[in-house]
Amino acid sequence: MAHLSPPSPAAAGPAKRSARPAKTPPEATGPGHTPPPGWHPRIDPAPLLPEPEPYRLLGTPAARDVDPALLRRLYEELVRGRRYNRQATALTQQGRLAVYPSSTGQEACQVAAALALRPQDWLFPSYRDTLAVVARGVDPVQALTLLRGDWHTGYDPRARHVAPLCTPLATQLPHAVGLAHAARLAGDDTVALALVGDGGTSEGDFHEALNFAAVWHAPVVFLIQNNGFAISVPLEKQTAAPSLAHKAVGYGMPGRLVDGNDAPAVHQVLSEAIERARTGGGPTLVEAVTYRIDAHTNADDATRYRDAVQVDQWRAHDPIDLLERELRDRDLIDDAELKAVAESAEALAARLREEMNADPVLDPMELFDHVYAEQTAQLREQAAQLRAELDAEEDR
Amino acid sequence: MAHLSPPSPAAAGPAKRSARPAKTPPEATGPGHTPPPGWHPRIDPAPLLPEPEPYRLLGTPAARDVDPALLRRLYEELVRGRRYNRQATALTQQGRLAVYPSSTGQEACQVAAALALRPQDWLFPSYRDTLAVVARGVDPVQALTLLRGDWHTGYDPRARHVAPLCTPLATQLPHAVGLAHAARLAGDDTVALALVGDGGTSEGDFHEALNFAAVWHAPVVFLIQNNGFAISVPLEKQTAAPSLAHKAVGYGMPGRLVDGNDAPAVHQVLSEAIERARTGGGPTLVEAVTYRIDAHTNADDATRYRDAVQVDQWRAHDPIDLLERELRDRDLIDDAELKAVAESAEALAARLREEMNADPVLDPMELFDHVYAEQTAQLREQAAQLRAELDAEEDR
Amino acid sequence: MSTATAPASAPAARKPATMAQALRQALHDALADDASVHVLGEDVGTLGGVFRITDGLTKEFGPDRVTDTPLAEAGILGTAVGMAMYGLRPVVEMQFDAFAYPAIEQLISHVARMRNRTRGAMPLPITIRIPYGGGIGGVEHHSDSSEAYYLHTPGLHVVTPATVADAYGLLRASIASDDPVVFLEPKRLYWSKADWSADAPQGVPPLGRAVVRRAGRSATLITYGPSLPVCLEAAEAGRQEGWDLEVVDLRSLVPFDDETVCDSVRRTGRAVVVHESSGFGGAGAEIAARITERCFHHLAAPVLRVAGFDIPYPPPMLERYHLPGVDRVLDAVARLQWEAN
Amino acid sequence: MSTATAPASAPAARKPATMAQALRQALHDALADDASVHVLGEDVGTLGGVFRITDGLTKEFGPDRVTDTPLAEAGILGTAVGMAMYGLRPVVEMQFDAFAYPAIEQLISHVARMRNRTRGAMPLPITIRIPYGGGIGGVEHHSDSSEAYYLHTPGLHVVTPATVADAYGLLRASIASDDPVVFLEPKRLYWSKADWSADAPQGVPPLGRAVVRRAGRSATLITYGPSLPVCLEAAEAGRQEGWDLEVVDLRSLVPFDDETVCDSVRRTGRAVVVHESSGFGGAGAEIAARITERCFHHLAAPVLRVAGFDIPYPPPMLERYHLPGVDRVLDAVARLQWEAN
Ligand SMILES: Cc1ncc(C[n+]2csc(CCOP(=O)(O)OP(=O)(O)O)c2C)c(N)n1
Ligand SMILES: Cc1ncc(C[n+]2csc(CCOP(=O)(O)OP(=O)(O)O)c2C)c(N)n1
Ligand SMILES: [Mg+2]
Ligand SMILES: [Mg+2]
Repeated sequence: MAHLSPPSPAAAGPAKRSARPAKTPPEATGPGHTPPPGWHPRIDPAPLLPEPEPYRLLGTPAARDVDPALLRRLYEELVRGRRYNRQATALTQQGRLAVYPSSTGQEACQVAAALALRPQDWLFPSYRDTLAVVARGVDPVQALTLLRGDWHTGYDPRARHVAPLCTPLATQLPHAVGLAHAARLAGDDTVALALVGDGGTSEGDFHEALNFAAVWHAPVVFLIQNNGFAISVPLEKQTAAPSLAHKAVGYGMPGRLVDGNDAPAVHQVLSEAIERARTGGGPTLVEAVTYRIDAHTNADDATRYRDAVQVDQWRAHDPIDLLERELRDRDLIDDAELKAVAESAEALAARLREEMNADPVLDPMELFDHVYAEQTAQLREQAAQLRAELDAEEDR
Repeated sequence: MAHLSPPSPAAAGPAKRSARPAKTPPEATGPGHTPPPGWHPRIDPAPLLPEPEPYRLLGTPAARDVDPALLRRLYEELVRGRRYNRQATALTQQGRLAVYPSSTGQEACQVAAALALRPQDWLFPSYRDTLAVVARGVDPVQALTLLRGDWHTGYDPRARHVAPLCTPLATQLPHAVGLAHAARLAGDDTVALALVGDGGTSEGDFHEALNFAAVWHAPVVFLIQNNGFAISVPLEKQTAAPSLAHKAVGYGMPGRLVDGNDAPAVHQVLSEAIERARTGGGPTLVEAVTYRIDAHTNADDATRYRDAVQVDQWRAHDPIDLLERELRDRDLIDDAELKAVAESAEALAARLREEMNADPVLDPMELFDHVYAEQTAQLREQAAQLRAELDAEEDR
Repeated sequence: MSTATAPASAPAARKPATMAQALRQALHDALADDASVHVLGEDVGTLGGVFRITDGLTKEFGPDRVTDTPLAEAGILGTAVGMAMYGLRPVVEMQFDAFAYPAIEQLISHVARMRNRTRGAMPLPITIRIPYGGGIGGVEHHSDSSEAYYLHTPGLHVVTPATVADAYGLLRASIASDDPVVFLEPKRLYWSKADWSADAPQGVPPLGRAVVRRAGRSATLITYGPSLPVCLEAAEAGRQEGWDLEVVDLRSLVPFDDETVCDSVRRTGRAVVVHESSGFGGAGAEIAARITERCFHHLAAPVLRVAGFDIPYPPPMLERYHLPGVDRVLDAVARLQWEAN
Repeated sequence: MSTATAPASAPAARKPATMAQALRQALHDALADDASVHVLGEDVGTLGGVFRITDGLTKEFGPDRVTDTPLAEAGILGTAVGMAMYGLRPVVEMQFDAFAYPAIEQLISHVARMRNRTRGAMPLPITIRIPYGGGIGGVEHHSDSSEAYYLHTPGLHVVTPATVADAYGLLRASIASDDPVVFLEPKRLYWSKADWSADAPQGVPPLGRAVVRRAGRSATLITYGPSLPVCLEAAEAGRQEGWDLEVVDLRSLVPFDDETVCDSVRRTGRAVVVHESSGFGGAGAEIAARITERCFHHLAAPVLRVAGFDIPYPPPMLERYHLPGVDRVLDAVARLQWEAN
């Protein structure tokens, strides 16, 4: 909150496009020639435009203003998250998980999103956001329920205020808006944080959600993890916008642009937006620029659509390294602490390996249990049919 | 094209919202702390932002640069359009039209849209845009086919390059983009102009269409007729954006804001955008600020949701009056010409009354003719059933 | 609208009311009885909806309870999902049948599945009101019958009233349901009238129960929503041909009341299903197939279907050729192989 | 993929090919033969599609012919409409069944209706490829069977191959059709193999014709797409029970081949319809209803249906309980009232 003057958007760089037609209206002179009566400049767009380049803290003087305990907390979660990703991917190779969309490289966004929320808040994750879900406190094994082929959601969303991992892209965004709106109507100080990918911003649901949020002044924050790709499709085939954060002004909410690999920066930007929402300031759109180091999922072959050079450039901008350097340079962490963090991560991985090793036991009869509050006559019949089949199978 | 320097968006007025958090990043100092490798300022957003207030020509010195013949042509079409609207609404009262969504008050947008296009271009009208369709040369009676309850589209879209009047809001926008894209791939210098209302901008299809257009650099122009209402819902419940034209920057295309009741201004802004599209400059979003003087349709009661004062304010900013004043003040039209225009409008109305008086004769057997290229066996059976019923009816 | 300001509890005599008034009263009473009920949609506030079903409700309950939304159907239903996740009971209005299509992804992928997905932890008690069907001279996109899409989607209830009393009762029951309900309002019956009062209701009917509207012995006409009056008229007219037709009003397509339907068909031995949506893959297909499965040896003739043709809904000037009418229903009855008796 | 660079005209012996390869070849040959054919969708370019059906096509035909789109299904189909209006013949890929739902408004309100709306002036020759169905261990939203929505929408063809040869032939025929075709690819058959070569095709089959895959006299199994192998296996297994089962592969749900189906059922007198989508309001309902209407007096037993349960598609660990398998098909055959013989 150090700087209050909005940046000039023109500072973002020289125009890359050809000169365009006039926009400044000639001075009105004729009698009665006023602007259309319905029109008045409603809000100043300038403060809604994002910063000219991604906001960063690490390696800048402002990093010194960040609570070292927060830095250490973020660091521990990043390391645990990285290890979780690696372990989960390994579990797919062993057939223990049906599929895993890794967030390696994006851990700063995942962790910062979870830690910026208070207990009364809600997280609306997209399908790639298992780490955020776990960092918010959902059991690490339960969080994998969907991905291991077990029931679709392994946790009670109300327990930790975490919506189910959402697969149809961008469809979770209006849910977050509706929940935030309901909370505001109830007078609760609840904020919803919804995650979406760069690809997901192209969906109509993204647009409708942001518009509802702005019109309703709902306490919701949208975090775009712009990781450069939607499966194989690079950002430049996804949008021609100056940045995804520039979409915010079109809804009348502020857009923020942040280095998505700078965990304290993401945490700060999200915290500010969440605080703003909580205190009646309405929604914010945050774009975090990051990178998906792994393939789309374990089933994907990323070499088909991107070259190693780009990946290497991003490895040099690794969220864990960036934060570790800050901690080390400023002597905020010592070797013992580093070791403890590594051990905590290994313990998490070991627990994952162990608990995921056992095959979950699902009762097929539960197929019929939660379609409706009460089973319909049709479902009772179908359940009876399955029951009979299962009995016959056992008899064989 | 007189002014090349983009306006400063900050000039739009003082900030109406509370001060917001910092955006300017602290200067980077730490070693290796560069922006994320994937990020670079791609295009300057400033030139994409719309003018600070709606662009106008009438009553300004720049009006003198407009070809008087164009002014007269616009005027004649405005007067004819107004008369057409009035006659069509009257026909609903006589049961000759099922429904009519009048564009009275919006004639400048309708007429300018049609006249800014060349023959090879395509018009994609929304359901309210009968006037634009007629001004583009579609037969005035055929254009009412849908609304009189006759077949859904009364004209061959390919004849005048006019897509069917589109009822599901915003769904016509991706069609325009696809057509423009196809034309560009074919190397044709065709431009598509798509019309949408302020309400329609809230639909996901609006978003998806604009995004595809920008990514594909398609030669398409989107004209929002912001008439202040979507049926009963006023603009402030539809959007919180500084203006609808501000949405453009979020797609990476220029946004223009124009007084929608200033026919030459709309014509100029559209012509510039169309020319830009034709010469490879990509899409433009134009917001025309106007007003729906009549009710939503003849079936609507506008007094339920707006008061007469607002309507009167807009009557004082009438598109025909504004242009007529310009023409008269500058002696560009004389009484004889004015009379000729009025007569031309009356002749149009008379033709409408006459031709709409006859009941169209529809052959019910045609229900089955154009569902598929060839009738399926199922449809042949159903057609035979109807044939038998019709025969039996005749026999009675 | 005379009932607009009548308090829910005031005694009132039964007098003529339209289906539109009964629906409005149901919304009114639900809003009054349960603070978690919220109404949202396009033009439902100040205007009272294009069919005036929400007339005056914003005034009485305020814009936070009865809310004009931006124009985006997926957004309306998607935000309703979030509101329900927070414990509210949203009642959503889609302005016309065809304008519900943008919301179908939210409907199929979330509304219908959230309870199942979360193993019962997160039910979504959302009511989605959709005016449907033709017969009102509506131009293209204003007359679709889309029930077949909804009834094939597990997790949804699909309910449609055909009488003034049911309009009230079934809508109250739908809003009270802890499951999502697609509530299809036959728009050409909006102005149908009956003696009715909210204060002398016949009790809120349970969802999922059909009702025999007219007893008969020759054959059963099975129908719902906008086609009920057609079937009742056909049954009257059929007397002249010597047929005593029973008429079953399904009221709920999901769950389906096999019992009432099969009881009737087993008694009469013949059945015709009547609805106005396209026949191919329509509700009638399911109804005919399940009657055949369950009552095969009671059937003297195949179950026949009278439905709209397999064409896009025609324009006003031709819709009467498309819609099942009395003659077409009686033609089908005549084809029920009476000689086999 | 070996066929990737084979020119369409080069002679080649029949050798094992997967359905995925045959589909790819069909797209390849359509692109090569007709400059108006364009392929568009998410990841269809550089990646070659998540199922590799478009592998290498962008390289060969360039990104203007085979185009990676932004991630927006309504946008993909909506722009395809515009491209078709300009004279192109777009082939659209929806990445998975459930991700086609956002495009349903464009599909129902425009794709299916534009020809009718314009009285034939503006046909839309669009092919919409949708991988559908389960059995591949896909997590939620990756295994839906959505054919019932499409087949109830007049104006659309609905086509689904079950063999490698048909995958090629029907896709070529669909792209060549002047009508919009929803082309449903049974994703669990993508890797099924058969001896096949694009250069010795059995001719491009006409759309709308079913085929008898196995002749038999006891009863008819009617199926399509992913359930064909199940039915063929059931027919083999049924021999041990003394049943000689005929198997009809519909190939096209719209138009429907009443002739082939009814010919078969009239001969056998018994029928079971098998598909994996939910039964209630599914394709099987229509098939059973129309067989009953047309073949009533030939039926020794009601037409039975074997279908997925009326539940949201279950997770991988439970899908085998949901999917119709050989046992369930034979159970249904056993219920065809053989004692009545
Ligand atoms: C509506 C919808 N369409 C398509 C898909 C298939 N799909 C899954 S992930 C993905 C790419 C998502 O890209 P992005 O939003 O950038 O998120 P990321 O994978 O990078 O985290 C696609 C196309 C989907 N899940 N939902
Ligand atoms: C998808 C869709 N939803 C709802 C409607 C019903 N409807 C018809 S016109 C209208 C208002 C449109 O407002 P706007 O876009 O501002 O255009 P205007 O009527 O002002 O010209 C609505 C809600 C529709 N036609 N299509
Ligand atoms: Mg991404
Ligand atoms: Mg409007």
